[in-house]
Amino acid sequence: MITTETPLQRDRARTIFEKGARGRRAFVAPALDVPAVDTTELLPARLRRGERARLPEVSEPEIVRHYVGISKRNFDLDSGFYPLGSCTMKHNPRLHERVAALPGHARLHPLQDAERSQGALELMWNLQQALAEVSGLPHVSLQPSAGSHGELAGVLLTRAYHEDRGETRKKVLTPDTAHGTNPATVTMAGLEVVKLATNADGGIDLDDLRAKAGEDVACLMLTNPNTLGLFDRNIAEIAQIVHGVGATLYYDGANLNAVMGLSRPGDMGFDIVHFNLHKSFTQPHGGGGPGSGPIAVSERVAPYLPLPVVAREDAADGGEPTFSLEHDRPKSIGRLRGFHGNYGCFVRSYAYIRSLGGDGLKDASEVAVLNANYLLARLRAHSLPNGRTVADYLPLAYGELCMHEFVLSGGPMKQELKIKTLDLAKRLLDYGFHPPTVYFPLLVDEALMVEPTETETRETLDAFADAIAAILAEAAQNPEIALSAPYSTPVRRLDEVAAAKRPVIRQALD
Amino acid sequence: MITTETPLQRDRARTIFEKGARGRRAFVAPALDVPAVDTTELLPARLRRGERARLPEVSEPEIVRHYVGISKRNFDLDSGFYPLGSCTMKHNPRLHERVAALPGHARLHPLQDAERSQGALELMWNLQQALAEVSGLPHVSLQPSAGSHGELAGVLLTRAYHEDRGETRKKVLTPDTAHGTNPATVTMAGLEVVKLATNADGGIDLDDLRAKAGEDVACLMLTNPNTLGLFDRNIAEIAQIVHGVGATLYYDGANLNAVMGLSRPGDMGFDIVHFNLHKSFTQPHGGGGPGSGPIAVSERVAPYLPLPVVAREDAADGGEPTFSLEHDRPKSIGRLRGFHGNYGCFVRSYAYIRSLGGDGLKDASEVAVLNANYLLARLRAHSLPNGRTVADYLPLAYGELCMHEFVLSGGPMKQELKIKTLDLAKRLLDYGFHPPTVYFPLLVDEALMVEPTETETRETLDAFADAIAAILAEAAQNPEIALSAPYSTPVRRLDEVAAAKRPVIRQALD
Amino acid sequence: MSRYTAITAADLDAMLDAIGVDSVREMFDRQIPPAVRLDRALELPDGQAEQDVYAHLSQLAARNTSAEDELSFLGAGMYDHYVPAIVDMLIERSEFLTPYTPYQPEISQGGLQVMFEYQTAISELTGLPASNASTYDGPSAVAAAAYMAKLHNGRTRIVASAGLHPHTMQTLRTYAHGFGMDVVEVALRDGVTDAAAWEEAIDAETSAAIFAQPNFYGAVEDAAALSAAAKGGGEGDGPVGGANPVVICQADPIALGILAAPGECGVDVAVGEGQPLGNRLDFGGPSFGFFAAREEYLRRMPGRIAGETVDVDGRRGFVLTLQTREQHIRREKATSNICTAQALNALAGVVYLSWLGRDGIVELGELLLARTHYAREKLAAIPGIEKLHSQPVVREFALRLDADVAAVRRRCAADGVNPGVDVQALSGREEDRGVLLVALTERRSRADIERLADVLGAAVVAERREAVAA
Amino acid sequence: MSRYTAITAADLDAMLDAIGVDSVREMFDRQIPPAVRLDRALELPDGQAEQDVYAHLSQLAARNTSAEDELSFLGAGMYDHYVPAIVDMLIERSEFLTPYTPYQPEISQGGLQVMFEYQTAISELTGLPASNASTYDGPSAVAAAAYMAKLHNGRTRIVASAGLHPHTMQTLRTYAHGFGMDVVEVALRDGVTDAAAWEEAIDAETSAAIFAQPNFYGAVEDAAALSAAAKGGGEGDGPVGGANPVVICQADPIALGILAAPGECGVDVAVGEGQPLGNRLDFGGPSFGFFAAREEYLRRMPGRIAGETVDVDGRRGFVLTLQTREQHIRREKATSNICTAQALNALAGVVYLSWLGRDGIVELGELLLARTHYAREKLAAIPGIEKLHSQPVVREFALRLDADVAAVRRRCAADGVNPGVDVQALSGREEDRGVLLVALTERRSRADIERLADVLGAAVVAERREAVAA
Ligand SMILES: Cc1ncc(COP(=O)(O)O)c(C=O)c1O
Ligand SMILES: Cc1ncc(COP(=O)(O)O)c(C=O)c1O
Repeated sequence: MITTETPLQRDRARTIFEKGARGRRAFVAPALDVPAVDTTELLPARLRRGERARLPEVSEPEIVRHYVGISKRNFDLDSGFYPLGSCTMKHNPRLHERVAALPGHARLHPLQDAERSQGALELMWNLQQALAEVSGLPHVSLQPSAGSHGELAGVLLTRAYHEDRGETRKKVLTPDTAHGTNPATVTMAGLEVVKLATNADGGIDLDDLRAKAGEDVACLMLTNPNTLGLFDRNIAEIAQIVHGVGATLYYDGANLNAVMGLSRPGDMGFDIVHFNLHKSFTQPHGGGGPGSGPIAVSERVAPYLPLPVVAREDAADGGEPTFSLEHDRPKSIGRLRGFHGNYGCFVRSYAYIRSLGGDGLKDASEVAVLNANYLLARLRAHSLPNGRTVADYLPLAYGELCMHEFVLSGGPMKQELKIKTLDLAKRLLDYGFHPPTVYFPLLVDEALMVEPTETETRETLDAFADAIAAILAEAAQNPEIALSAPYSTPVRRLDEVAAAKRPVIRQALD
Repeated sequence: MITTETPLQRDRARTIFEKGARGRRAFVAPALDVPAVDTTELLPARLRRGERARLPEVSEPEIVRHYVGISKRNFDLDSGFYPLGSCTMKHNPRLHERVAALPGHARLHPLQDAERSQGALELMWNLQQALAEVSGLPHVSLQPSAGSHGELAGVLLTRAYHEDRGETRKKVLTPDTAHGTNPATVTMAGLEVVKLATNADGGIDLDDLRAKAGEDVACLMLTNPNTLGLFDRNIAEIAQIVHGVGATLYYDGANLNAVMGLSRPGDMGFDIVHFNLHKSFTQPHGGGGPGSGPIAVSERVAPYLPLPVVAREDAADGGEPTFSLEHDRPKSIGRLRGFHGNYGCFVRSYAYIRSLGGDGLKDASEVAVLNANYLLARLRAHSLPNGRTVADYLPLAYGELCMHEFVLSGGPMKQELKIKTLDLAKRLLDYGFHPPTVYFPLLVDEALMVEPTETETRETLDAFADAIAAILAEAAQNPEIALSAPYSTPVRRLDEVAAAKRPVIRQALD
Repeated sequence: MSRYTAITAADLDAMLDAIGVDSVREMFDRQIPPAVRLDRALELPDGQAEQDVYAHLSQLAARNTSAEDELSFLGAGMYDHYVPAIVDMLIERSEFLTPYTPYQPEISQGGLQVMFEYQTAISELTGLPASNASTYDGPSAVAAAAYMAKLHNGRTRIVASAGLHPHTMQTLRTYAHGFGMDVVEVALRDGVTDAAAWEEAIDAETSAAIFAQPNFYGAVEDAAALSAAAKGGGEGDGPVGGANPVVICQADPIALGILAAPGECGVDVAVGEGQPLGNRLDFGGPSFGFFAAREEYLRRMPGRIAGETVDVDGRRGFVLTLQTREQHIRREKATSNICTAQALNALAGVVYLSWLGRDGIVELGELLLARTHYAREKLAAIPGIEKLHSQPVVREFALRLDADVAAVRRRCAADGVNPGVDVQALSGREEDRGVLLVALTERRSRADIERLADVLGAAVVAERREAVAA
Repeated sequence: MSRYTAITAADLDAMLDAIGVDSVREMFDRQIPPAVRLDRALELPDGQAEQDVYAHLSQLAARNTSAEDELSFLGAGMYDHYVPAIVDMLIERSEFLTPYTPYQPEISQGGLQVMFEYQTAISELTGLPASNASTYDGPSAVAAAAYMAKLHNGRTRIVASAGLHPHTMQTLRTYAHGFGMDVVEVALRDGVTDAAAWEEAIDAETSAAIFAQPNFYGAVEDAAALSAAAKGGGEGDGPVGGANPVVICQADPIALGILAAPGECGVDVAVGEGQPLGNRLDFGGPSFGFFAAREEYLRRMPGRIAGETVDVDGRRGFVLTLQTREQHIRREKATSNICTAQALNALAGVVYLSWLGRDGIVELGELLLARTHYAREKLAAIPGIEKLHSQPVVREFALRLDADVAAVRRRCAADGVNPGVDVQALSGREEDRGVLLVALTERRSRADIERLADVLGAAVVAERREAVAA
């Protein structure tokens, strides 16, 4: 057989620092239009760099080719199904990029006077109102930069709330299904994590909760539906217990996409909720950000909200209302970052909310849950050539139905077919799918967490179910296929151990 | 060995018409805000369609995935070297897309009043001036939509010029190296093609010219440098002969990228020139358009220019000049299309001219010619494992040096290595390069026409030369490799004969 | 080093060395005779930094009043439809924006498939089986269709309805003069092509019969009747016993969502301006012309055509097909000289049509019908304004003002409203004096229409008052 | 059917059937207790067509005065640099815009390589070997660096120069309160950190010593001297015999093109606001914070880090590495809680730095130096305006006006000029009364500076006249 591989394809990946040549450039400086001065007088040598930063030296076409080229080594949401559990990889409408790029938004300086940024402030106010309505909690701060930043705000708020009442509560309860950011945040906020067990239904173990809920508890952090994709039916009772001991109830909003317009954290008894605009409200994820993590809170926590908050003042004469940044909240925990939050993300998510309206948000959640349950059902029912079913190898970890996502256990698959969840995930790459989230939540053996989202077609869900079945069937024949997968990707399995042992985290230059 | 091909990859290409489902949609209509009326009264059934047009029924995410997906089945200039001779595939700066998208340009209606489109008219006027300066011909019409449209304008101008003088000249001389659009245009313009021979230097055979240049000749159409990449050193004499018999001299500007700021068609004696803004002036080619083919002409041809032309009127009081569309040219050949030409292309090319300035345009041509000669030299010098050189198999068809492009003959390669130019081209695909233009110009056996352009790096030229050498070396070992290439492309060689025999030119729908 | 180039001083030395010349100058001196060398710098403004070019082009843009800046009812061939964001995103992808015409099909399947899909969409819209992959624009597509008629039947007489857009008529005349055809114009009556005159004008020498749908004044023509009349009602027989002329219809593709498809009406060739389909206004271009015909014309059509085939492994693929029609193969015998066409604009068109979808294009058409009706009645009720005709209209209609149109338009402009096209200024025809052509798209709401009525009404009143005063 | 979904009526029936429920309602009823169901519609405006949302967002944009609309000298942390068109083009590519964090490296080599390249660029700029792949923004990066100091040395005292941006100081205090550290502020003297007070404030209990470069008032700090003082000049010895504090510098990345690299100056951790590097203003975000440190801090750094490795076939590749620092692995023992960061903004940053290049960033710095000098002298020569300090500045400088800053700024705004930031309004500090902070970028030409001088000068004169009159 003739080899189809060419020297080019065998080329090792080269960074932009390994391209170009000394003296090449893309940038052309604007002309020096002021009198030439001896700038070494303006800035003495002592304060100057010795050597120039060895930035790339490349022409503009080289930059374009380089980054277009490596972009093709990414899988992305516009190229295929991305059922990454807990991440809500729903369609990113390009309308949002268009409106965010309008110079009135994109070139607006954050220190522009309020009178001359009324459009931006109104947008933020409208978004605050919308998030309050969706969460059922009246007061919103848009400041946090992402989910975990919202969590930090929330736990600091909780501290401030208790401290203001003269109480020092140190413990924060988190279920063992919690996302890693929850416990990490607690530590960063100077509090202590206490883990709560999960019951047989996949919810909070109420006995464990009762046992641990004491006067030293500051807060319970919860996701509902939780990371198993299950709605905790005991939520009212949980809230009662937590509030009973004077603690606050924190809602990790990563899973809000299951319940928009259907059930509201505020109505469930939560005091604080963070939103991930880059999940439920479709801010594109950008390969790891930007995101935005606004928080909404109840009355009692409101005085401590981080600054600034957008306020609206109605005109006395019935004219146009005016909007301003409120900085004067004496009990505020303070700022969490510069300026007013990730406004560019607000523009996108606000456009989304205006596109869908209340009914559309509800429809989105309904279809998200419908799609998840359909995919779950399709997988379950799928029979394999060896007479078994997918469910035999990949049973649902908890529950019967699910909300917007579900968690399968790869335990039986590992046992019987000798391939792990990781192998299944890697083989899915060859089938053109992004794998689900794997090995999370931790309490499920060989977990596989699948979140299809509402923007996928039935055909795509069917194709994914078929791919899972095909991989299991392959594995039943020959586990080696999955064990050595992937084959068709730009690189194959990478040596992560070596990477961590002797970290090479920048390009060496000579 | 384990197969790495998955069902997905084996999928046949599906059109957008084969996706989606009845009732799916992306479009949401704006609300009906006027009183509902019985629209069948407004538009009687007799005038209405029977059945709806069976357009796709797909969601927005499906559209995005579909077109993003098929876009990846294209090779493009931002992904690699594209030395397609005669096409001037130079870098397309994204600045141009940015400025063309400004609403003041992009949402400007062509019938906006002149007073309220002064920016656009000034831009067009400035572009006319710049093109006049580059070509050395004072009068410009921006109307034609592409090169061949410019040619049509030019030949019609020539006719009008002669007719106005009471002459009916029917013959148009075109060299046998001419691009196909030249003779095709002549026929469309109601004139007759007379072919001119090429001399041993690759230029016009002067004897043949003298023999054919008579009073019945309307025009000589020429490219200079011509499609062999050679500058016809006899141009002054050619002009003299042509003008001597009262004919016009037409310059096909497709190769202008070789001579900007270095030599001007007007100074060579040409009467009419068309520009390909989508070549020398980097309007992106869009996979086959849009382009723009302005023409510049000498005084004697100016009265016949197509309409409209932008005119400038200086303010009497030294204020801002005003610009207008001049429609009143009684001798004009008339319109060639709607409105004022491809303004969006003017914006891009004008931005390019402003970025480079006169010196930059000259530099561009200098580097274009430098790159071409370097690549030619590199190829020539390349020795192969079998002791031969690339030049043995792929000799330069004519000349020693070249202008911005050069034409090799694959004749010896075909003879000795048993692979044709087509095979070499197809094998280049596996090496990640777009092949040169092949089998043109027609007078070169197994022609290979290479135009690197000025925006390529030396490294890229070297890599291309290496690839050509590698393919010849492979072929010397085993011609089958090239004969069956490509291997790594989304599809392999396609059956063009079957396609033409029983044309399937649209998706069948049921 | 010029902008966008990459040759460093070290590169230059090495390259000159390899070439065997001492300088760039020498490289040129050895090729271009001194007499035709330009020995001065080009007189052009100096090159500028990217930011400065951006600033300059922004300033120029700011001196235009675009549809973003005023309430505009301009139409007459190009319309301010909303272009969905996905169109921009897709046409800006390098993979679509930057390739050449797909000469190497193995690495151009994306572009070729787009053409194939585009052809399918146009075929559906027009009801004709054979679409090319685009021509330059609407008017030149009409001219190209006339040329095809000549190639088809060898005759030279073109009968054209006066309902054609003036630019179409002018373009047709320019081209026709070139390839030796004559254009005979048939007047309108009650706003549509005069059926009797049409039938009479079309004789055995007639090569092509051309009308617009809706016509330039917004009126929906009876396409079936015009076709039938052109063909003398017979099968294959022209009106006076000769062979049929080629019946050509220039159509608004948005209107085709609800109007009888040309192919259903006996039309042979349907062409038109593609701009309304997801293309920007761009001060008039680039957009695209669509071109579809009956099967029998396939091998005489101009332009690129993508066709389906298979590769050596049996995989489905697409190629440029029927290239023997084209200039690069047939040269002076080609059916057209077109080479670079409007591929990217056609991509925008098919993405837009996919976005609208089978039902959406009908909903859009119905919305336009209703709003246009509302606007037409509202405006015609204003004293000093009347309908030019009462024919059905889809999205554009002509009014006759009892006032100077230019002056009225200036008054409206001062109020931020552009009420439409001054027809006489465009057509130059005396009988168009006082005619205003008002176009709607889905972007013009009821509130916008009401504002138009207020502003236009006031302007007409003021102009008439002034005229009386003067 | 909601927007962007694809479930037709037929799909729905089949899907409910497969699930085994009769309705969507039932699917929810079986999972959510009635008590916590929302039994009314959300009170939000109705959903709208794409064009209407576009119109609404455009109207909001039109009510903002952006740097496109006025001559703006606003800075104070975010700057109106020109963002080259290739940045937008690249960050808008689906392949970069829409993926999640690269959890599956085999299909995420693009994003991972970008991180690796970004880390290299930041490392070069800061002169420090270990960069992460981004944090949220400048101020929170400072807070994160303080937390890292605490994890590193266990101490809780932070000494911070008053030259930090007020938002940085406030953010630091918020975070510090959380993780139990105290912030001691060191005042400025002659516009820069008071060296004596700095040295004195830093004691053996000091965990971190933090300053800004240039500082909030535009002055270039003597970074080497501040670092040396913090470290007591000794090798590994703190000022009063204890271990060294972690010296943290918050730097303007554009200024780093010409300023001594923090790593060369003895700084341990360099952080800063990345917005000036190819990111839009966006009313303050999203942008990114950069974070680089000496090798010894590598395993305590927050955020993602990409590392180089090989695949099973020996091919070079990149992965997220040192993940045992992170929350998803270490949970409550993680070195930070950060998860989603600012990958796309960091991409813009590295593309921008590649565009500037090794020489370009220096040329840019020199241009800014010259223009800033020109502007500073020109403005300071106006009666009623003086320099706040005479320290070297790079691209921003503080003036003291003998007039009410807010009133002066309003007057300038009426003339289309925004002369800079009202420092007291931002900092709330009494001593900042009268202080105006003027920032330049390469977009502000000499002509712009002259216009500023005219307008600001006139405004100050007018205000003083009015104040005298009153
Ligand atoms: C359940 C849950 N909580 C919190 C987070 C953290 O959100 P972010 O990445 O926006 O910081 C995530 C993100 O993956 C999550 O899935
Ligand atoms: C030499 C030459 N002449 C004319 C043309 C026709 O130009 P266009 O494609 O713009 O019609 C071309 C395009 O390939 C060409 O190379």
